[in-house]
Amino acid sequence: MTVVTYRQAITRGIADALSADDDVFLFGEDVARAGGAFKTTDGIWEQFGDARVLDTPISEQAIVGTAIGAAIRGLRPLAEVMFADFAAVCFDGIVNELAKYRYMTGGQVTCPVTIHMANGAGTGFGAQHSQPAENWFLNTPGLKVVVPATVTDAYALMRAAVEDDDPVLYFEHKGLFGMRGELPDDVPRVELGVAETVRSGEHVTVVATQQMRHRALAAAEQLAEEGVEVELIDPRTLVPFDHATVRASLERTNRLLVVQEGSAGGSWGGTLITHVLQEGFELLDAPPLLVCSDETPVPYAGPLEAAWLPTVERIADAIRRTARY
Amino acid sequence: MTVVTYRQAITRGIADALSADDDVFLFGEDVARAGGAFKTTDGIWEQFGDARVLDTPISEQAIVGTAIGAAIRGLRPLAEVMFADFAAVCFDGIVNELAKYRYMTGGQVTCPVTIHMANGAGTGFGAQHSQPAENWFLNTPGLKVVVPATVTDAYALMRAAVEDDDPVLYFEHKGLFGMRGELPDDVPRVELGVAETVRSGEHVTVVATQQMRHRALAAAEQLAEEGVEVELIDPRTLVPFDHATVRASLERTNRLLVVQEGSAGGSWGGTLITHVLQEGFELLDAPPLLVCSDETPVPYAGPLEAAWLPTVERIADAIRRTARY
Amino acid sequence: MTSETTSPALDQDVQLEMLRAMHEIRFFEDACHRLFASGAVRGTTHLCQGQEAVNVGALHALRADDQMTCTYRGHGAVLAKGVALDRSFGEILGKADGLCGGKGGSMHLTDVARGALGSFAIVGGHLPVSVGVAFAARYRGTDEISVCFFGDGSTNIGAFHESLNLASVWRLPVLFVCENNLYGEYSPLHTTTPIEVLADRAAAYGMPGVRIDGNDVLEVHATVTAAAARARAGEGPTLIEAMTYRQKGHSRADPAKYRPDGELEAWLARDPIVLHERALAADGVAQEQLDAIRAAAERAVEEALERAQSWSEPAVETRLEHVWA
Amino acid sequence: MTSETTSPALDQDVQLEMLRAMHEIRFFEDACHRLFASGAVRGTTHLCQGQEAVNVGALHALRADDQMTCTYRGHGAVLAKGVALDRSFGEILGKADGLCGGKGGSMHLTDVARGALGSFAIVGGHLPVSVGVAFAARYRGTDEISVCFFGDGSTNIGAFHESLNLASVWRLPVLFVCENNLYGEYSPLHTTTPIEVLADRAAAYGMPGVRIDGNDVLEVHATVTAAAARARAGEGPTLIEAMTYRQKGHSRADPAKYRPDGELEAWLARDPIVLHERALAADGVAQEQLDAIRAAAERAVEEALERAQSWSEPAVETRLEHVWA
Ligand SMILES: Cc1ncc(C[n+]2csc(CCOP(=O)(O)OP(=O)(O)O)c2C)c(N)n1
Ligand SMILES: Cc1ncc(C[n+]2csc(CCOP(=O)(O)OP(=O)(O)O)c2C)c(N)n1
Ligand SMILES: [Mg+2]
Ligand SMILES: [Mg+2]
Repeated sequence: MTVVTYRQAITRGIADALSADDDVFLFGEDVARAGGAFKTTDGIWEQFGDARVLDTPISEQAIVGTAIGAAIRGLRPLAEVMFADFAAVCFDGIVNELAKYRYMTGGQVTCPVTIHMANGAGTGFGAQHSQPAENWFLNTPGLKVVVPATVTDAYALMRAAVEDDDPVLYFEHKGLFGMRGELPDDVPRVELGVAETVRSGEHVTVVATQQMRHRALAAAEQLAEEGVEVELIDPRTLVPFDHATVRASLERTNRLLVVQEGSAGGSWGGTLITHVLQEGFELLDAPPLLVCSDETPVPYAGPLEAAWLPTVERIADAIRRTARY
Repeated sequence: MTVVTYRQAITRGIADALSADDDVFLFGEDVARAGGAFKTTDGIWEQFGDARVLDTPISEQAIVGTAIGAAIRGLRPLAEVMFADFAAVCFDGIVNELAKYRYMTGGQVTCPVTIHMANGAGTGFGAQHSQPAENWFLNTPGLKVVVPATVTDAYALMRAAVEDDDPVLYFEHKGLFGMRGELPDDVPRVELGVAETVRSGEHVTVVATQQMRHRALAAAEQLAEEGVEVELIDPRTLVPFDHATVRASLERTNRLLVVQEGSAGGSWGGTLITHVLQEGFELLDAPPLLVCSDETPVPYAGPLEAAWLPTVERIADAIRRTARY
Repeated sequence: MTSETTSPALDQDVQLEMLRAMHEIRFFEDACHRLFASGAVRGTTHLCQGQEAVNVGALHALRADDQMTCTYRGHGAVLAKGVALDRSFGEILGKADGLCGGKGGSMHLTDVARGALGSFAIVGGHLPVSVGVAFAARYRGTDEISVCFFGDGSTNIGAFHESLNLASVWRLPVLFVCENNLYGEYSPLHTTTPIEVLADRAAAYGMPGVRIDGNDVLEVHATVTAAAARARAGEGPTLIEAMTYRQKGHSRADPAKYRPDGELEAWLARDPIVLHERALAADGVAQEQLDAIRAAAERAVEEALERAQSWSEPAVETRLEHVWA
Repeated sequence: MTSETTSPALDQDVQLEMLRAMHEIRFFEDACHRLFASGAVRGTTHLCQGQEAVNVGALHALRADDQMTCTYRGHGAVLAKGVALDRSFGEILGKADGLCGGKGGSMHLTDVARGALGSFAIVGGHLPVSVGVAFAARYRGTDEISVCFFGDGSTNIGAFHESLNLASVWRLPVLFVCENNLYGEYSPLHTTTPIEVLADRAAAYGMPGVRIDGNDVLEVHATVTAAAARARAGEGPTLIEAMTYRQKGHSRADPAKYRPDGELEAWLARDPIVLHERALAADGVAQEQLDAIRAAAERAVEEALERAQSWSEPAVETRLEHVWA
């Protein structure tokens, strides 16, 4: 049991994935000698060498395509796309080739590709380096989407992603890189599609990921002092989504609040709320609220970016509204 | 008043847009001499010539970037991206550059770019040429999204899109190209963001676009014989969305059904349902159902693709469930 | 690197086998033409009559364990890789026993067991995949080669650039075989491409590039044999530009009116099958033997089509399979 | 085309003006370095000390009505285009009166009124935009030129390929100025690029390409003057590879440990400002005058920074503006 940062947990997850399976290789821009633009691959190249840890040109389309080609020939590529925003540059490879390859060939190929990318706002990188890009991929069946929020999940979900036989998009949140937490020497496995109940409570079910999970927890603790007990659920993977855990919680709380970084349109929060309503309408005693960002790009200036992200206060207010409804 | 196809209405819309404003130019792959892969630009080059109608290399990233650069210098580019699926190849240009350019520069530029693309399933083109791609763009503020379903809308929305000072993605549905309808000589303007109430009814509000609008109408007529009166709304543009018209309808029907081509995740249907619930939860006497496609890519074989798309029967059943609830 | 027409004459059995293979493809494509023209199949198809020598010459110069990717115009490449005629027809007809169980279609013929790794419908989409296939071969210590077929127009898309660059930096065993059939869809190459000899683009990647007569199956065979030896020796990729001609239109819908007078006739006079038959006759092969080969191929194709037509359509539930591993 | 160092000597006033401009950029970047190093500004910045001669030589060879696009490493290009120092600082500081009202930040300095059309943070993103800018110039019958600055590593991304190809097919007035500073992030060029001379890539587009000394402001000026004349004469684009050096790390976080011993020192000995001062002294300009220019630039930058620091932050409501026209 040691205390490490979220960043270090990712690095250990990558290192252990490479140790566990010789078919795993790591590649991307500046991931080898430089140890990654975010230092999430620090020391990996030194440990595993040129054959298994490779720097690439600035060619995201080539990176994704190479991962696909290597995967269908028996390898387990772990590719880095530096900022998740750059997934737009290789979007075709991800949504038209990677996601559909197995299906279009009637199951002749499997694509055990993991693409890890730095996600999200709050760090002053501006509109083209701050998007919560997970929402771009929700309407493309065939992709698994992982959004770790803690040190242990950062590690365990990296392991699960690389071991998974389907394409997995692993989004690490830039705002969490420096967060510290305990990482056991033998981290328990986490399956993709299994949520974590962060906090139990009988009044309101709150679902949140990454940065917002931590803000929601802070809000929940405020509310506890007001006598409102929040059940906080972190789905940890958006695809597949652990609907059973959310439903079980709603059967007790009958109130749902989803907190997400990013605007409402085409988002995972809206997808979750819609799903709950298809079978669970009767469960709800209050409107299932979505706390999210404004319908704007991510602004640069500190106060503007801060206002774009849901704050603990906004979350707490929404919980109050939901509880009182 | 003449009867034309949806395809011809698009062509006339393009021709009239070029006639109305010398700053409008049309370009894309095989749009000039060949008249477009779908013949939606048939005769345009003959009428307007090399200077204003240009064939491009197979370079979607260059097409979108060129449109942006020309737009900020005062032109009104009308670009064709043949199949909407190919928007994935130029996704960065659309979501990271086009959508954010005005915002990132604090309003220094306007981007009156229209990109028209052939959208959707049902024509046997397979998984990489059949996606309802409008859902890729919903989480990217800064893009207007247009989805015409009729001959008059195909024309009027093309005119409105080109005249609009913001980026507009105009999705023409492949399954509707051959559909015939009357096109008045002087087509009334349609503003972006104004829905059409296709059919009035007091029991269930159904919202649908493109192919699904027509299937929903067929279902509505079946239901009328059973005494269930459907109010069918075609939003026509997804961004901006005419929430007022939907809400006004729900105030009378208190029942909502959304019918869409494409899977549920990150979709416009889920976005709409979530939005309605934020302010309109009390309006709903029944679960707001989403009739949509399976969470799979679009299969090729006729029976499989047919089953992937919501059928009139499935829509009718969902209306019944909603009405009876 | 210069073309290798001066290599030792090829064993006549191989030459006769290549004739058979070209006939088979020709009859297969003619049958497809009838199937689509008659409306017996929905969607679209892209035929390769006139280009058979490129696929056959290249793939007969390679080993069964070499790996091939190609485009929507890939029937010839797939058949030349030894894929069954009936299952290929079956896929195009959307049958349960088609290569992909009817999920892929004409643009996605795939038979991984034969090293036909996939037919890709997004221009440029498979080039980076072919790089990954070559990477895997080297990573796993095999001396397999990755061969990638694509068209002249595809050399203008970004993925082409990124793929050749990366393959060269990593000195991977990939053969990039450009089938220059003078057109990208309806556009003659010179309208979209500022240089004449596409093989010259190899210089931008420090890679050998060679332009050859793609209608001379022996020249193709000799060139690919030499490039393959180079690749297996670890000397890296080669760009081969094979000059050929698409005797039919771009796709089902295209009558190819845009061709200059006499162009088709001139190329028909250089039909690769005719040329090869002539060469074999000059080598003393009896006309009877040549005719017998042709007749056998025709019969094989007819029988395969009949078998495939007798197969059943896929069960609708199968559309839900093969999204996930 | 070969470099034009032999062109008639440039008017000394212009040469002195270029010295002032280079000093201004140098002091500006040094100030940015302090601001970010001290943590006074969040996010990241990409500085161009050592590369000033490329931006200044190029933009002083062009007209005020010529249009410029550049990258996140664009402070030098923007200032060389005549953009105000204080509003540039203001944007980086996220102030209301910054160039973009604080919405853009260090990577997006833009002043359309000065022809500084934008700084782009996605590698390759602005190359096609620069093509569109040139298209608009020709479409509107002006003889304006579009100049586009980008780095060596950017020549490996797909958008580079598509942009140069299209600009050449259409013979547009664009100057593609590649600032070859030997590194893409932390990777030396040879690790990502299989050729040495990037200017040679111009041949793949039938475009003249020239490699020049980017630290010799006069050589840059002469080369761009000639290329601009060519472009204005309708003879199309040119690729200019300016050899230079990034004296600081890639971005705020980078100490640039990866440099071989002596490399920095060797390039500091060829500092573009030192070289130009030396040349001017050799032409008889008095040291006092050179010192006065330097001192004035230093003062101007200091005062501009003080002004900018005194400005107020944007009101949070402004984050909702400028999404739409
Ligand atoms: C990214 C993308 N853009 C456009 C298309 C539409 N399209 C299909 S084939 C084709 C022409 C390709 O020409 P070429 O590369 O010469 O191959 P050929 O069809 O001649 O074999 C085009 C533009 C596509 N499939 N993908
Ligand atoms: C599409 C994309 N991929 C990766 C990055 C991250 N990135 C920012 S700068 C840079 C290096 C660019 O190198 P070069 O083109 O030589 O420009 P320089 O920074 O040296 O001026 C990279 C990889 C990016 N911004 N965009
Ligand atoms: Mg071609
Ligand atoms: Mg560089």
